Amino acid sequence: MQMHNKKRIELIIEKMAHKRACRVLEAAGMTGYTVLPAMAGYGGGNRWNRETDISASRDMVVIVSIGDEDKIAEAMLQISDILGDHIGVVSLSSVEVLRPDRF
Amino acid sequence: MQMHNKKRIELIIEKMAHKRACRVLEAAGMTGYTVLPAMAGYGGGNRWNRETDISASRDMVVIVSIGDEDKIAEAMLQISDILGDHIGVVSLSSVEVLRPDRF
Amino acid sequence: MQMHNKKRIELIIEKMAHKRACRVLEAAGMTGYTVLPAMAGYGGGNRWNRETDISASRDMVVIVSIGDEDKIAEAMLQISDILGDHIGVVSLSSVEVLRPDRF
Amino acid sequence: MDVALSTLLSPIILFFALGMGAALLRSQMSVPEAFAKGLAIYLMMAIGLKGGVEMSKNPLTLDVILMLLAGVVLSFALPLIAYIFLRVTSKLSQTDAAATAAHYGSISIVTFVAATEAVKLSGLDSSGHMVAVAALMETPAIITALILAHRGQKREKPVAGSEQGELVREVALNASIVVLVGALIIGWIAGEEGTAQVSPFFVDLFQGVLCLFLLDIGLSAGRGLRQGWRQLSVATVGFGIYMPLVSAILASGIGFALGASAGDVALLITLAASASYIAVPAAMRLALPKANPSVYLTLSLGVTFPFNVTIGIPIYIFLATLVTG
Amino acid sequence: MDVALSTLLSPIILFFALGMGAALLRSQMSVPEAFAKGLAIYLMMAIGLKGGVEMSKNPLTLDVILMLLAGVVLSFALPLIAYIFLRVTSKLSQTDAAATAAHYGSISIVTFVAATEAVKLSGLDSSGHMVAVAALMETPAIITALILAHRGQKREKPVAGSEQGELVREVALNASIVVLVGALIIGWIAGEEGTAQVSPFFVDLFQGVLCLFLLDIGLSAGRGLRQGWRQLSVATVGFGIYMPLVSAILASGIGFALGASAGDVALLITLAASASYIAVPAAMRLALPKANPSVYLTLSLGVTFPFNVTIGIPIYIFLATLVTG
Amino acid sequence: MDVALSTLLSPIILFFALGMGAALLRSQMSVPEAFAKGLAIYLMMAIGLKGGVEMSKNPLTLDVILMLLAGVVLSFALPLIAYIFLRVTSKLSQTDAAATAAHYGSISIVTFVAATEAVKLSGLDSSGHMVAVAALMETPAIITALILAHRGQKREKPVAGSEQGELVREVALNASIVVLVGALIIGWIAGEEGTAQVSPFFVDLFQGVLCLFLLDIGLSAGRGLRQGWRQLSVATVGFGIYMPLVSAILASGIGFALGASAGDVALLITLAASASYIAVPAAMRLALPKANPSVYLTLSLGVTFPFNVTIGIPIYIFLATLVTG
Ligand SMILES: Nc1ncnc2c1ncn2[C@@H]1O[C@H](COP(=O)(O)O)[C@@H](O)[C@H]1O
Ligand SMILES: Nc1ncnc2c1ncn2[C@@H]1O[C@H](COP(=O)(O)O)[C@@H](O)[C@H]1O
Ligand SMILES: Nc1ncnc2c1ncn2[C@@H]1O[C@H](COP(=O)(O)O)[C@@H](O)[C@H]1O
Ligand code: NA
Ligand code: NA
Ligand code: NA
Repeated sequence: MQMHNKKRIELIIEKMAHKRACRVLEAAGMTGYTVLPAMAGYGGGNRWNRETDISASRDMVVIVSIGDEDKIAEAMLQISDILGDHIGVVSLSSVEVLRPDRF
Repeated sequence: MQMHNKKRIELIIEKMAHKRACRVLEAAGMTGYTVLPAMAGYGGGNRWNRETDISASRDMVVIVSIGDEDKIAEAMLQISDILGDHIGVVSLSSVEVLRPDRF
Repeated sequence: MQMHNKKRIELIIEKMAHKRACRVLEAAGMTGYTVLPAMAGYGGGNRWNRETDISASRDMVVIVSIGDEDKIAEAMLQISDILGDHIGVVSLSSVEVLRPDRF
Repeated sequence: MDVALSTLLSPIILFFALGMGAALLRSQMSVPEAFAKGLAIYLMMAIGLKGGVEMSKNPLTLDVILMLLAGVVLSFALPLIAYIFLRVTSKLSQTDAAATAAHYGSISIVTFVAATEAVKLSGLDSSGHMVAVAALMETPAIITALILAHRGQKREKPVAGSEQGELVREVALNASIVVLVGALIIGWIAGEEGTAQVSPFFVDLFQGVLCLFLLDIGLSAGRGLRQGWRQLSVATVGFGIYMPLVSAILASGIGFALGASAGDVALLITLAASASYIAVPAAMRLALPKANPSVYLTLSLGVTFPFNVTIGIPIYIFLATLVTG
Repeated sequence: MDVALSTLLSPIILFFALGMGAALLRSQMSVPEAFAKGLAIYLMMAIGLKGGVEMSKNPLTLDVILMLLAGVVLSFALPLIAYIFLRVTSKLSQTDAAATAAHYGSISIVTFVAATEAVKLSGLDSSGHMVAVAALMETPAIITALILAHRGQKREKPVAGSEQGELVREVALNASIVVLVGALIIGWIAGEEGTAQVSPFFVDLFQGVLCLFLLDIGLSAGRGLRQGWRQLSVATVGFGIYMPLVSAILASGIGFALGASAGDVALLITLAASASYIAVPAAMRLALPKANPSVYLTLSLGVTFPFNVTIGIPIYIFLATLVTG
Repeated sequence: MDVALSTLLSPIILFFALGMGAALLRSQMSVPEAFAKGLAIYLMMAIGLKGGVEMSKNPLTLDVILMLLAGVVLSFALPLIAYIFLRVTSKLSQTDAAATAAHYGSISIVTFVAATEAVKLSGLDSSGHMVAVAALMETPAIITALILAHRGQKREKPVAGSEQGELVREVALNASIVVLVGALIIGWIAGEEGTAQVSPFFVDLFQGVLCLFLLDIGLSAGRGLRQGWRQLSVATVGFGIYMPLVSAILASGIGFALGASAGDVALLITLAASASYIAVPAAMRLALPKANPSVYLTLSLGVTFPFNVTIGIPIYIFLATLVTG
């Protein structure tokens, strides 16, 4: 089975701000992404938990997007800008996909 | 600490169809997988959101399964078949695990 | 855009036991992690599903943590200890990040 | 018309409008999915119980059985008409047209409930077994649609991972059928006396819960419209308005032939005219995964549902009084 | 027996049967987890408040304290009996047997509620402090089970990441204990007058909410059975039926010795005979992670719970009238 | 004082205390988020409807409009005072102080409801339009806070991905405003008669649902305190207590100037004294992402809310009777 190299971006970001990141991904020409709700987390010495914070203002989500290296590079610049203001972590890894034309 | 090379398959697929993919993974001899609910997403120019679609018919899930390269190769063939009919994205990456005999 | 090499640990573990793993990650000096709720899964021949188990005692979560190779090595030892008692899968992969000083 | 106005100004419809307005204005508010689904189960239990208790008061006559049959026939037949209209007037593909047609043969239980209230307000009576008609009309349409979708195509091998009987189980035992039919039978067995203790929950609260639920449906419909209207052509939107009327006329004819009461005929017409937006979309994702959900969901929830609960129902009641003389 | 029949045909039990049937037929319907947990909290608040209000009407006598003590003793003792039965008759490992035994020493609050209704239907009276007995019986069984599980094994070093007092906190402050005991005390403080304003919510709706909740429990029990029955041997299933009867006989003896009212004895018997399926399984995942949840969950929810709410409770009431003669 | 005691011993406050106690004792119990949010929507619908029905009974007078205006002015002005106090007495940064100040200008709808009940218990009357005042007071404070946060800083370019009107939409169309104002208008249109059918749900159950909701708020407040207290200095905690009193005195003055009824003045004071913990924290994550949520959430929910519902409200009612004397 023929596989093709792509990049996978994984962005852990505040729920409140996730639409900003989504807009950036779309603007950079990524063809898709998926948003997963997080349940709890830890960072900078603080813990948060979805069930214990009624305002939900500390909730995080994880955005996964798979696409071409160069489009991702474009998105990264702006994402680093968002992350300057918001809380979050972005990471990049190499993956293989089946249908390269989808991306 | 001795680590061993395995492959990680990440399948983003419609919630309604995820059981099909799960059966395929089981049939291919994968020893386990985990299904994560997605909250929102974007693809083919359309956005969806769990909170706004009462029928939930556009919900996606992410299936993560870690296992042997050759078993995954077997599963990939059938998964590409499912993805011919359903919406979804599959990607493969290299990971290291602790207990190789579990997979 | 300058990227830096880090490791990404992905721990699939029982919800009931996830706090133990979190404490281990914190003790090992990881600067952060994010917990995602899983919805369903399969392992050791058994399936579980969040919606069908009112006791929720078989629920799993996925813990993602990105950090330095050597801190992760420290955490791995203890995590393998937890996994001796609990159900779970741990895997390690290479990722690139933007701001290395955050980790 | 008096009924039309008091329907339009009832809190139930006003909350629907509030939800729809908020979504169109792009408010971020939402009713949590788990909560809305819980309310939906409550509503179906309440509807089923009420129908069952009503049925327990009268024996099962031939008239009732004929009415049940009429519902099944309508659900089988309507998708065929819908499919022809869609293929002739719009550019939808065979699969999309078939999937959309399934929705219009099936029913919307919330529209049914709104009609029940409006019928009562009009001073008409309706029977408990109409709930059974509603439940029976949910699925036949799906079968017709599948035949239409596969017509002229060579039989494909099943999708990897499909399981024997999977679709049948998903469709015939979906939540609304299980709960509606189950509660109907429970209401029938337990009767008025047996259900007295649960009526503060299932009867007294019903209208209020419906308000909350319709706020959520309004939000869904508004968001669907905002996101999906680009996928809809004029021909498709037109279909979302005239198809209910076509179904209504057909059902009026059947109602006339059966000689049923005005209230029951009004409900039969409403069921025929309503389009599914919960059970059928889910079934279509399994059975016709290539069909585009944006088309059929936007149409049934964003166009037909609002049309029915505002303008449609008064028309259907009027039609019913006409044919039952 | 009249009570047995009207118990079996009450909407509450019928909805349980509906859920169980749907699950066994492999329907995909489900009550969202968040909604079901919300209802569970409501039910526990309602039970606690009612018990507290009842208790506020009478002074705390020695009889009440003896009854509380009896519950604690039963919860400590029953797992020992259960463990011996399991080890002798089945092939369960030491850990699995101990974990299962914990469930049978602890209680099921829904079974308790069903018994309360059945007791009322039988024309007997029960006291508010039985809610406190229920709360007190939840946890002692866990301690006995842990001792049994670790018997003869050298003390292991704790699992990495375990925290001092973690288990105690998880168990002693679990949701059902916090809410039950908390609401009991609140009902006691506020009394009948103070709670009058909340009674439309907590009293009038109780039976109806219970229907919805039991639909969900039925679904869980049915799915558990379907997935887990392979893990159960004949000996284990048999245990799920005879163990409640053994506990019942023991509790009857204690009830006789205490000279309590027939209603209270019936409830004590039911508590002894019921098996936990919410609080204890969660505790076992922390305390005995090596034990197999499929065994104990399937047994307590899939076998013992249905047995108790259908056949068991009428037997327990009969036993109670016998010993209080 | 009688009112103070019966407020403290009402089931509503007792359930809040139960939740807070459980959280401080580190119980793991929780009300599922989706369920709690559903209840919050119910409560806001009920409050809005009730206010609207009351308003439909009287014409809209100049007095009402002045009261609405007073609320807006207070919401604009209070953050300025709060900001100055915080900057002078505590070491909070400009951003943190501004974000916290926004919370104290805005309102807590649960505190408002608790005050409404206490006012009724004191034998005073309050008007339906106070609900509108509450809704209007939610957002102006945010604007003041943003001005304070950006004062003296050069205008930054907007964060990548921000959208025109995003914040306004998020804030002005947030769930509580949409539902409160929407339900108010619906109650106004439908009137007493039109809402009669939904009143078993929205009126009779209100107090009970509030108990369940406050159990959850108590859990949140307790967990917030336990996790966040380290972030709070003595000066900040002090602010969480004296700031409500400062706001109360200011609002009393305005109430006196307006010559409103004692009940309405008590509610205005309560609104001024209460601090937001749902709408404003969410807005601050978008608008001032650099501010520390641990500070403002712990303060408003963990310190000010409990202070208000226990000690504060009786004081505010007393103040109101004094100035309207
Ligand atoms: N290294 C990390 N790996 C995974 N998640 C992280 C990491 N650092 C932070 N997070 C997530 O981001 C949230 C905020 O982190 P921080 O920016 O450190 O306050 C945390 O609560 C976690 O959910
Ligand atoms: N490149 C991608 N990366 C991550 N998720 C994707 C991607 N493409 C599609 N998806 C997910 O799959 C869903 C359907 O995509 P599509 O098949 O493009 O319509 C989207 O709504 C996303 O949730
Ligand atoms: N290879 C795997 N890949 C992903 N998830 C797994 C894997 N093995 C086990 N799991 C998850 O861990 C749970 C328990 O697995 P097990 O320890 O094999 O019983 C499963 O239900 C899955 O959710
Ligand atoms: Na129809
Ligand atoms: Na027991
Ligand atoms: Na305020």
